[in-house]
Amino acid sequence: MKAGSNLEKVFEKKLFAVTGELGPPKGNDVSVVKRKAELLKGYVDAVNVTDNQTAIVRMSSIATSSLLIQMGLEPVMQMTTRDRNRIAIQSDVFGATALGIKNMLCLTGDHHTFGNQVDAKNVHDLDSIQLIDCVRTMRDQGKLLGGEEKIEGEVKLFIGAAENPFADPFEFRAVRLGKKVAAGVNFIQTQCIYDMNRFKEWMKMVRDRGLHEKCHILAGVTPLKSGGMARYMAKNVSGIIIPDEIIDRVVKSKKPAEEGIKICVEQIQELREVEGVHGVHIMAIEWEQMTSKITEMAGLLPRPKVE
Amino acid sequence: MIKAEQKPIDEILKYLDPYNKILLSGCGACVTVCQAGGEKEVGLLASGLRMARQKIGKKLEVLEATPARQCEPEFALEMSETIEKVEAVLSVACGVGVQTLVRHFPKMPIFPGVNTTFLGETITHGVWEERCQACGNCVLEKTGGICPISRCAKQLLNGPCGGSSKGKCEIKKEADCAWQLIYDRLKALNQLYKMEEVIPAKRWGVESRDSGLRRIVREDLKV
Amino acid sequence: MSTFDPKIIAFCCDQSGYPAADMAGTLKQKLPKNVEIVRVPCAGRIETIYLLKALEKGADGVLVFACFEENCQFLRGNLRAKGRLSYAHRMLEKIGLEKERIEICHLATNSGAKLAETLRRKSEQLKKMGPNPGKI
Amino acid sequence: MPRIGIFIDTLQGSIPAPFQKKISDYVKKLPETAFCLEEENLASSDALNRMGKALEAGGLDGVVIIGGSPKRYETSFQKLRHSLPVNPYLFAVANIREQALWVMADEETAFEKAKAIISKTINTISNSKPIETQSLPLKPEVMILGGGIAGISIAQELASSGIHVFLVEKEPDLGGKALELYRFYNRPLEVQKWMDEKISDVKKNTQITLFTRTELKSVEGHLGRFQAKIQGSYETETILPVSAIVVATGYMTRHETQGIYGHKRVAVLPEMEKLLAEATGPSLDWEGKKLEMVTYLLDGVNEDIKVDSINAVKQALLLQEAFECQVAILCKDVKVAADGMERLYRKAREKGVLFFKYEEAPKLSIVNGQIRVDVKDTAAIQKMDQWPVSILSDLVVTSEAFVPTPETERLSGVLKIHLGSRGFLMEDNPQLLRVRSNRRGIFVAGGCRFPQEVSESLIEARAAAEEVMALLSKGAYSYDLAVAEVDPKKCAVCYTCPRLCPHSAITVERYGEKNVYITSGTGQDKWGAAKVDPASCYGCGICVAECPAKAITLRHLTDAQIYAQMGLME
Repeated sequence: MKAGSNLEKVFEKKLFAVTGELGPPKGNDVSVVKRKAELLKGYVDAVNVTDNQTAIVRMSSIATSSLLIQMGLEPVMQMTTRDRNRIAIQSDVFGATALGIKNMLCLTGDHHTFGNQVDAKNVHDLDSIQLIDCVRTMRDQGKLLGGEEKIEGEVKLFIGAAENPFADPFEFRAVRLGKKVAAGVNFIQTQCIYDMNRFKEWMKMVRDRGLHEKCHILAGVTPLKSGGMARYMAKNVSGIIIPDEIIDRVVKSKKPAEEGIKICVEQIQELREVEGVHGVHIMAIEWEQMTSKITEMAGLLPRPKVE
Repeated sequence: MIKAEQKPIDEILKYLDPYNKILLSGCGACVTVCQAGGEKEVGLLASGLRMARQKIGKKLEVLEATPARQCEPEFALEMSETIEKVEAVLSVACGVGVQTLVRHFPKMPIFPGVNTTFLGETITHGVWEERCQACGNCVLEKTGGICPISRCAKQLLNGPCGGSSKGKCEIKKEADCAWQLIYDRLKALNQLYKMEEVIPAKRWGVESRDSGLRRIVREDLKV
Repeated sequence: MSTFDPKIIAFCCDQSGYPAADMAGTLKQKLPKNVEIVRVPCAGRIETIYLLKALEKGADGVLVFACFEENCQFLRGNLRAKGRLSYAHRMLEKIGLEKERIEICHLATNSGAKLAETLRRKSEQLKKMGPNPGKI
Repeated sequence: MPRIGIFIDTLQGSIPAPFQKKISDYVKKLPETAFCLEEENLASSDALNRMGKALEAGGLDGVVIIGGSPKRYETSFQKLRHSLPVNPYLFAVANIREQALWVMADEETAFEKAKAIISKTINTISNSKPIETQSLPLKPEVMILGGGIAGISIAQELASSGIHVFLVEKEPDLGGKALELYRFYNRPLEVQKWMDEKISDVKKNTQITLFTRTELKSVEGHLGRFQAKIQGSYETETILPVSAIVVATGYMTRHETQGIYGHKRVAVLPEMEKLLAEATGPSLDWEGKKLEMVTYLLDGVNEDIKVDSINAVKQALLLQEAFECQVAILCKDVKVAADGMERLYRKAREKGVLFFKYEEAPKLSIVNGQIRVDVKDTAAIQKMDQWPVSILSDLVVTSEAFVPTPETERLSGVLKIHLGSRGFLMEDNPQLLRVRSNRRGIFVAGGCRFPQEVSESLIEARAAAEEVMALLSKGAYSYDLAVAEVDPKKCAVCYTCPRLCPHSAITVERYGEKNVYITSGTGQDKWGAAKVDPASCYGCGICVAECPAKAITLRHLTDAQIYAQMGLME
């Protein structure tokens, strides 16, 4: 056991894990966190708390994660290297673990020019792989990055990262996952999957390198709300590929939202069969209420109690 | 070489508002090559400034000079006599040139006329692109000769990120993804193994300008 | 009525503008009085600074008579001139002068009437605009 | 105070006497005026003689002619340049006829305008300097790239006029595209026999040095002293010092083999050419079947189908007349632009060749081993006839696409000559200077310019040979130094001018210790700077205007002269 988190235990028991996602409020309104937490509670093993996603200023992921613990959910605290240098990162890791956070997802983060603070200076002192290495060093060696001094206390974290099989160069994507594994990642979650063929091709490369045995892979899924959203994502979001037949299904459907959920459930069922996939990460962006329905329809309920 | 772009003339006019006689100084080196502050641009800007001030009834006298390299003390000092005749200096040299004048003419107001933009390369005539950020510890050996510090929007040392799509960067669609370029080149050189190694965190604080003023001292050369 | 007679500097490419000016003469076309014809081997010879100096030193408008695009004796002289005009236009806009004071007109050797007409039109336009406030 | 000699040309009365009198009175009062003479027609040879005499006294800083357009005088001055005692660049013309007398509202204004023009012209000429003439020796040595029909013909012509030719061919043997041709459309010769004779003549000719399996690697220098480095097989490198270069590297063809175009009953024009050349019997066989119906399908691949039309009509006539074959030619527009083609086309129609004109691409399909061609004929008189006509053919003959050789682009880089939009080499001026490239001393001829038929290439070859001979015959190239000049001390070596010079007359050279131009790096060089080759410069002034360091001047049209013309003296 690295950290003894619920998520880690689910993986250890070789159970099919389910994680959800919660976007903190664009302010300090705790009721928002509460409402979203209620929608997820009992349907997932852990909840990702985003770190100023798409570079839009929100309640900090540490604070939100801490609130979730109080509400009885297990957070996966996301942390980007966009806004913090190594001093802030390591300090925040101390703080987060002190507050009982046990899972951490290491990200580079969306570029700041996508968000609402375009005039900011981005930091990128470390990149995501160096962040993984940094946290692993803190946990396993009890030292700071590049330092000799012993840390006071223990940093227990189950370290995660993201990987995107749909970005280019495709043939390098599994290699890059290998770098994350080498840096010490314990689990990864993928960008949302629509192009099943490409994902399976990537998983084959991952298996060929034996990476599925060195880290747990959560397949990312996002239900499509509408034809417009499908088209927009396919066209404008780099690193997301949505095959035309999926867009068509949503566009042509009389009830696009229901169709989107249906597609999502089918995807989960298909992903479950892929060797090396140990769980799904459901990113129902501002649509958290659907998580219960999706998990139920996909036969993922009830979530196991692990000790 | 250093690349620069002329500042908008309306911004320059604001700096020069209190003065009636100035020297407009160009530089014969980098800014000449990137057509931002050579003798030709000095002439054009001077003419524009005179007309702009004439229009508002506040005549501005503009002397023109273009030393070979404004960042050398000797060249700067050669302008002493001219500078004595004016109330302020507008320099269209890079930020280095401006400060050379500042160092040698402590009582003279000296203003920048260009934005020093980057260290770059000429792509074709009239198109320049950033290639180096003078980070102080060159990583080009590891990255197949393509600099992720200056060419990756996130300065990744272990790229590409998930925003690399069809060879382009998600931040600026017209820009190539630096890490795609690195990948292609290492592949062509049969050195892809270099991309499999985790490049450790960079020592920004010691090597780059984050450590404060950088200085090169060559004891063997000092006089 | 004001007696303002705008001064125009007309750069004429020797491959098109200048022969066109000759043709305008042969056709006895009437030209505004205050036009200075400047003969250049190619519009590519016309430096940006000439356009600005013309205005700075007293002209109210500048016309560049160049060959049609893709028809330059020197392949790209007229295109370079066009680029320089766009620089000058940006400058004029920023300093609050009308960019219409500088204009390029593409024509052929036999466009005498067009040249004369363009000059007359420019002169009228400048009369309406009034004297160039940037001239020193 | 400059002393200016002034001539008033009344242009045979087109400047009326009273006006001329006023001008004359005005001029005589000007302090610069050394003398003022009047002529009725200054362009006449008598007048020019008198002018010459008047100028012999000397002591003048310039001459101003008051009269009509300078264009009127310049040709005569150029002719007389060596006999006139004043440098031709010290002449300036005050065009008071076209710019004042004829275009001003009334005589009074015209007089005011004329005075202004005269004073401006005197100012301009006061700022002028004499321009020297230089002479560049030209040895009768020329390199021709490409040993196809154009290259061979140029080589023969030049050799026969005493010019030594280095003929460089990439392939093992000469001949090029013409080797695929068996018959001319317009003369009774057999192409191959004729080619054999030409090739053997070239090989025997002592004035021609032949390099086969050889490529051009690099070229240094300019007109009169090109240093061309060529590389043969076995990596042997030779440097050829030549005065001029002719590029005649031809074009190449490519044909579609996808889908039905790969079918054995679809051929291309050269295949039919060969079949016809080798035919013996009264009929022709193709893939084991007698050819009874042959359809030519032109257009679709080439924008210009002149060459295709010539070959198709030529072949069709032969098939129809000698091989009991019915022929149909399908095209959007048949091109009969070549010499004698109109006659050939009419003859083909008379002999029963069918022509179909289409807009919509004909459809091809396979029916019982034959090719069915469905075409909507838009030329048919009755609209009803636009319904597709189906032609069951034993063979469909199509055109090949004419494309530039892959060498063309490389050569344009090595030789610094321009490529046109379609990738062929570009001439300097399509109307006037057809075989000249943008660089002085480099000529382009034949299929490397655009796809062409043999007879057309022969005309081009003749034109190119004549141009080269005209250039080299005098043994020297004489030119005015009315060119751009770089001040190497101001040059920032930014490469603006070499990039923008339309004639590739500027290179960055190394200057030795005393700014002496030396040809290439010796390790002793002091600094690099742009250098204009004066013999290659056309004096357009683009580089002068672009130079960010203001390091370039146009010797015969300086800033001062321009400002004088603008009426703004600095």
